Amino acid sequence: MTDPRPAVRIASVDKIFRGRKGAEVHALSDVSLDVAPGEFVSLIGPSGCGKSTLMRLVADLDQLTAGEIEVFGKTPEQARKDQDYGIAFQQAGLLPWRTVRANIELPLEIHGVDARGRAARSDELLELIGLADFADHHPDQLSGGMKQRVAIARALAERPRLLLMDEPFGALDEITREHMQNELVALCKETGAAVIFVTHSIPEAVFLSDRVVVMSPRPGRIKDIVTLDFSARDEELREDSTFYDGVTAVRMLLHDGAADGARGVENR
Amino acid sequence: MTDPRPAVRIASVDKIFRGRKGAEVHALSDVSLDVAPGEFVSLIGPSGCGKSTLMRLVADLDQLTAGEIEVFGKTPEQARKDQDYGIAFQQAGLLPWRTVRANIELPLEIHGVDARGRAARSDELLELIGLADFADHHPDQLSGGMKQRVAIARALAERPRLLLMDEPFGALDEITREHMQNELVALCKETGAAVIFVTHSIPEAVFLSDRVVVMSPRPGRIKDIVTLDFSARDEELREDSTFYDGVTAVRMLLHDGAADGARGVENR
Amino acid sequence: MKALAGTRTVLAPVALGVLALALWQALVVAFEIKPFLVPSPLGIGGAFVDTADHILDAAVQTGLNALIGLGIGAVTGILVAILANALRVLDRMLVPLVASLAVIPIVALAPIFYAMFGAAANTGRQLVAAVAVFVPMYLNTLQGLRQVEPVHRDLMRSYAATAEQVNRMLLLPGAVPYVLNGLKIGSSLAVISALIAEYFGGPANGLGIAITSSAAGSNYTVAWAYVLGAVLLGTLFYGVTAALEGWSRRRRRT
Amino acid sequence: SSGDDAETTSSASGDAAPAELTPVSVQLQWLTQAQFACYYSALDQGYYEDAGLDVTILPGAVDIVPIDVLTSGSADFAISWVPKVLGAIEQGAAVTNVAQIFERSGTLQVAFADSGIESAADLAGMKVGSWGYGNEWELIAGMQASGVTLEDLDGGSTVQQAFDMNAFIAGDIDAAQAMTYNEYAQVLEVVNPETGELYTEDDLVVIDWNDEGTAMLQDAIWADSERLASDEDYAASTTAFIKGTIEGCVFAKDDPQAAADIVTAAGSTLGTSHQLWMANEINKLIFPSTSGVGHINEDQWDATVAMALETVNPEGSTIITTEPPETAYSNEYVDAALAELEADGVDVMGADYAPIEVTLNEGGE
Amino acid sequence: MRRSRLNGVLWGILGVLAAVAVWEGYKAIGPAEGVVVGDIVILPRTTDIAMPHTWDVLARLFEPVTRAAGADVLWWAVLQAAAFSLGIAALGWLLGVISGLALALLMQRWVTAESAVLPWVVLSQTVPLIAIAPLVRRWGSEIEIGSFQWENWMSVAVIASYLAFFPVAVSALRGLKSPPAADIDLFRAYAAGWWTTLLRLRLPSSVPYLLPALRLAAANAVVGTVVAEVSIGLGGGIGRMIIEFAATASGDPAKTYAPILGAVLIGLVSAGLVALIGMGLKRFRRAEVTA
Ligand SMILES: Nc1ncnc2c1ncn2[C@@H]1O[C@H](COP(=O)(O)OP(=O)(O)OP(=O)(O)O)[C@@H](O)[C@H]1O
Ligand SMILES: Nc1ncnc2c1ncn2[C@@H]1O[C@H](COP(=O)(O)OP(=O)(O)OP(=O)(O)O)[C@@H](O)[C@H]1O
Ligand SMILES: [Mg+2]
Ligand SMILES: [Mg+2]
Repeated sequence: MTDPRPAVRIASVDKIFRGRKGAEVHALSDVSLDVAPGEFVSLIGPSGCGKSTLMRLVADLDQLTAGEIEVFGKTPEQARKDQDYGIAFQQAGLLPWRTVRANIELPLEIHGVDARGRAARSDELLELIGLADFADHHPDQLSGGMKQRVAIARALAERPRLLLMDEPFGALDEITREHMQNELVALCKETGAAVIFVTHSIPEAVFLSDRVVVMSPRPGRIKDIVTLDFSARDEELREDSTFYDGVTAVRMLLHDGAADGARGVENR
Repeated sequence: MTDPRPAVRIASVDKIFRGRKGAEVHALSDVSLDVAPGEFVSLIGPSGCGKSTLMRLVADLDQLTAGEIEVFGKTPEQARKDQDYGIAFQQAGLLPWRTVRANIELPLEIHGVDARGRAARSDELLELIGLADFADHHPDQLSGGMKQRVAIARALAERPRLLLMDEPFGALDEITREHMQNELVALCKETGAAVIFVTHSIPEAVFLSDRVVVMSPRPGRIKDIVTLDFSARDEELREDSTFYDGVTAVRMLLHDGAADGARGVENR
Repeated sequence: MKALAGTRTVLAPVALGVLALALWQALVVAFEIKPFLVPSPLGIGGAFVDTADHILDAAVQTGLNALIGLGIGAVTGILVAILANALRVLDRMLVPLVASLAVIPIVALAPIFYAMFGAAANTGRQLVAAVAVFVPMYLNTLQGLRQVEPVHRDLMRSYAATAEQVNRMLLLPGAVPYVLNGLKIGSSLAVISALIAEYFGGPANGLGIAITSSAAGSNYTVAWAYVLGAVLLGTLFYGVTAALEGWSRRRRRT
Repeated sequence: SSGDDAETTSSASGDAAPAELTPVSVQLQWLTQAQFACYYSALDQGYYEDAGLDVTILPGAVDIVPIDVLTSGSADFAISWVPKVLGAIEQGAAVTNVAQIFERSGTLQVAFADSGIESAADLAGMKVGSWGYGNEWELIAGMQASGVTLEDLDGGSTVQQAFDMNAFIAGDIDAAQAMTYNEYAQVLEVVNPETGELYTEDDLVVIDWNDEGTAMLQDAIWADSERLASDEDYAASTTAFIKGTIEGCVFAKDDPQAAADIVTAAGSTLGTSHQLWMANEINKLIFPSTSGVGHINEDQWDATVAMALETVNPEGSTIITTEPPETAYSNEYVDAALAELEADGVDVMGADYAPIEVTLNEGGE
Repeated sequence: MRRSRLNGVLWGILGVLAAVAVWEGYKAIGPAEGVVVGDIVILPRTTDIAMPHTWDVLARLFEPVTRAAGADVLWWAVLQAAAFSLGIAALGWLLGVISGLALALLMQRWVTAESAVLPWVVLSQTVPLIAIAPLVRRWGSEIEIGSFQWENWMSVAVIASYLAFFPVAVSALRGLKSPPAADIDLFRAYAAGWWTTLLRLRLPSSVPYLLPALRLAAANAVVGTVVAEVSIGLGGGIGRMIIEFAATASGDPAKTYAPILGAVLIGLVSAGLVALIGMGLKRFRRAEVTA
């Protein structure tokens, strides 16, 4: 994982949605961002500021209007075809007719991994997300949080060098959420994967990230980037004052620089 | 609003769901709780502990198995027929074919308020939730947070003396959420309405409530009640140490007495 | 509660049926209606028992044609729907053709098929049934294939899955309830269509032929015994496909 | 095709109709076509009106059983074939054959000349077409008389014939059922691909049930037995109706072209040459008449009944199991009508009848 | 929006042209006796009787129905017959929709009614029409109230409605039951009665289910009308024309296709009319808009 090129290079990207009756939504405007290999970058910002859109452009699930995106030096399309990234959406998006195990194995199956290899990998992942007992259950038998964990395991199945995660922990309750955060940290350390992570939770972004990208809406742009330099991401960090400083810094940026009363109406 | 009777009196309530094949779920067990007029009570607890069920019993949307519930001294059924409460669910539940305004006006329309009266009231509410510009939009043109605000406005439309709210702020981002919390506080002060409020967020429960009811699951019971006695609920309170004390108290109860390992996840 | 629901689903329709039949019988008896005008349920039942052998033979003939037609119609309906789903252009081109197919009455369609495929064979009947099945099959499958959630579509795209994989792993499994619903609707249509097609050609056997030849001799009691045979055959087809649908729904837990 | 009410052609030609006309209706067994030239001619020429009747002609359809319409009271008279009605009578229909308009059977079994089929006996091993709907009895009787059972046929049963002759022309059926006045002509209206000309009668062989001795009585006028017995006005109307009808037949005999035009004007869309052919063939079934048009010859009636008792259908049953009641036919009304007509000088025998030559065009145009 | 609809029409026309091309292409290369495997013809015969040239069918439309003096040109006769049948089909459709909706309401209102009636609704569609048609006509002819006299065309409309009510009853029931439990709870919380809930919630949310059912009902009504015309012998419509023209199926095969085109025309027109209704109800279909 000592690739000299950035994992993701986003250069002056614009994205305009053209709706019916000629209505246009300027979702992203002149967004530039490099994500180094192994780096953890969070996107945070009010609803509608273009976080999901940006991630979808990187994943080649949407076409950009202007600018350029490279993923490991390739076009997003090439990177998608080469399976350079794993992705998890806010909605778990599990296939209801597949068991938990079969859902996790889906990408492996599509890419021709044999049954033995698939089983071995899904065993590992089931262990990781703590759902080994639920391998043969169907999604409708899982709680929201369990579903989300399965979706995360699926994203990790192919050990991608780049992970794209869109509010993956949104449906989890507090305790599970912390657990998954810790797991994600461990996993990134282990695999050296770069991560682009979308979240609404400031503490979560700060706890996980090397850099937190704060975005503003209409049109979506990068307002500022907070760099965090924690030596370790563990339970102690959550009590640490540097952690609270990071949280405050991001919160101030989000609240338009004014730490107090200016927590105004968000007019999406 | 100086009704001597409690707004809601819940006495030794049991609720057992009988599923298919004779399976039983003991959703609530011996739950007793009085809510005074004008009082703000939050219900908090792990998923499945019966928060929604309790609220639905009060609203006469489900039948209790044992015990008694009174709403303003009447049976829940009578209270429902008399329109003594307003209700907001976690899912916004807006009618997709109605505009934002028409959705807000729905309860007024059903109860025969004339067009002038309806328009006047919905204007006020649209202002309150900051969606005046979106009055003529349809729900599918709104973001998740905006939908939720419309549902809240709808619950307030008839100025009920009792508000039942089931995770109404779940889909809102931090800034909007804080704004709505402030508005709710102001509103309750103004109308003197009692509120039963279900949430997953400890800071939210603490910030809003006179009392936080912490529940435990299987079967759902009241574990403890944290009484909060803040002089004012404003932005300063969010930074205040008494506020953090309240948060810690509730968190400890939720985490089964273990204070550590559970911080910094969510401070909204 | 379950037991109550169970009795209701079985008892209520049976009660209604018995009530209707009793009323019918009573009217026939009370007004001394002659059997060649309106046969009595008891008379029909008697004739049904008496001619059970012939009814069974005829039902097998008609049922076989309906079954083959159901098979042909279902398979082509699904295949064409898959193609139309993949090629928007084909979908739009098929709109007027399918709408037309849905309204061409069998009286017009059957003679054409007999002219095309031979009037002494059963092919024409099977094809008439196939056309009747094709329409709901095609429309339902297409609707099912289109019910994909955007997040699933995105997911498959992010895996760079091939069109074949998307169809096999995502679209078709997702469409199964719709396909089975189409099959359910098509099943009784297949029986009725195969039966009506008998009037316009093919070997002189089957329920349709028997109904008309009995009715032409004013022997309505026997004619209605054959009609009862047709109803039972249609119900059998419907019941089997409905059970299939129910079974798959339980299996899928949706 | 013609307007909405074409099927109920009424003679009440507006205000001219005298008030004392008795309204009656007659249910045909098929669509408006020259098969029913007698009735349409009588209506058009005012014979019914002269007889004091205001007649409404109800055309038939695929699933209309004329006898049911009669017995349910929706029509006063019905036109139907005798064997079909015998079944209904056994089921309890109280109807009476009051006039046997067709003396001869018009049903043929047609084959191509090179098929090797010459008689009913040759049908064994062949694909034999039939319409069903009670039209199959003469065929079955004829085969039975020659010792051929349904199992002997290719396929073990007859082949269902549609309203067209495509199956025969395409070779799906070796011997097809055909009425002289309709389907037989349909074949002669098709171009023979081998010659480029229309098929000719030389290309075909026919089995004529009149010749085979299994002909059964066809188009007859049926009336309600109970009303005949109890309602004098109805009985009088019956005679009047028969009288008018016979006059119509005589008119059609004398001027088949006019009769064909009348039927076409009444709403038939058959081709002009086909219509004329039909009118001409109908005449041949009526004239010359043995004992006056409509008179029921006892020997023919008995023969038909005898066959009805013996002919076994695919389900193994016969048309009837017991002799029909006395009331099944009566010459009382037709003889009265014939007497009146003869008194008026109408030739009800047509002894010198000679058919015309009709040239069929492609498609019957 | 308008442009895309126009596009749809163009593609539809292209589809018809493609079908014509397939027909003529096969007719050109296919063997006259069809492709036979064993005893079974698996691809159709290509003789002019089995597959007339499409242009012959079209050309035939512009010739008179018969050679009789004053005969209408065929397309005009077909058009008149189509208009006649369309009128009856429309009435049958309306009757079917009304009774289907009424049944659906009954079944929605009382669960017991649903379990009692629904199986019979399904069963009703397995009874062959030929068994019912003569009965309807006969019973209809018994009806005579004052100056009102039952006419044959009414029987045809009733039979058409017998086919039309089925999809409506089943889909409307599904639609009436479709509102999410949360919405039902909301109305319960408002102490709204059955009627209010029906008018403001259940009916609006059943629209997406109802529209395809209405279209299906229209197709069924057309088929029912034509079949009933044939069955009980109502003149003036497409059904009668089909059997009348069958006599010339061998000698003038192109002519037999004319009433079929008439039936197709009615079908397309009625589908179009239902689409108009759909546009009128557009605001109730917002939830249908998919990404
Ligand atoms: N398919 C689309 N068509 C039109 N506009 C779109 C589309 N997708 C997104 N948008 C618009 O683009 C903007 C950015 O949307 P995006 O989903 O990226 O926001 P987000 O930052 O992810 O918000 P959230 O926090 O609510 O998920 C929004 O204004 C949205 O309305
Ligand atoms: N209709 C029902 N039938 C059977 N069991 C039910 C039903 N509704 C709720 N339950 C059960 O009752 C228990 C309490 O459910 P409830 O919805 O009240 O939980 P909750 O505290 O609101 O959870 P959450 O935070 O996830 O909303 C759960 O175990 C649930 O499975
Ligand atoms: Mg997003
Ligand atoms: Mg809940």
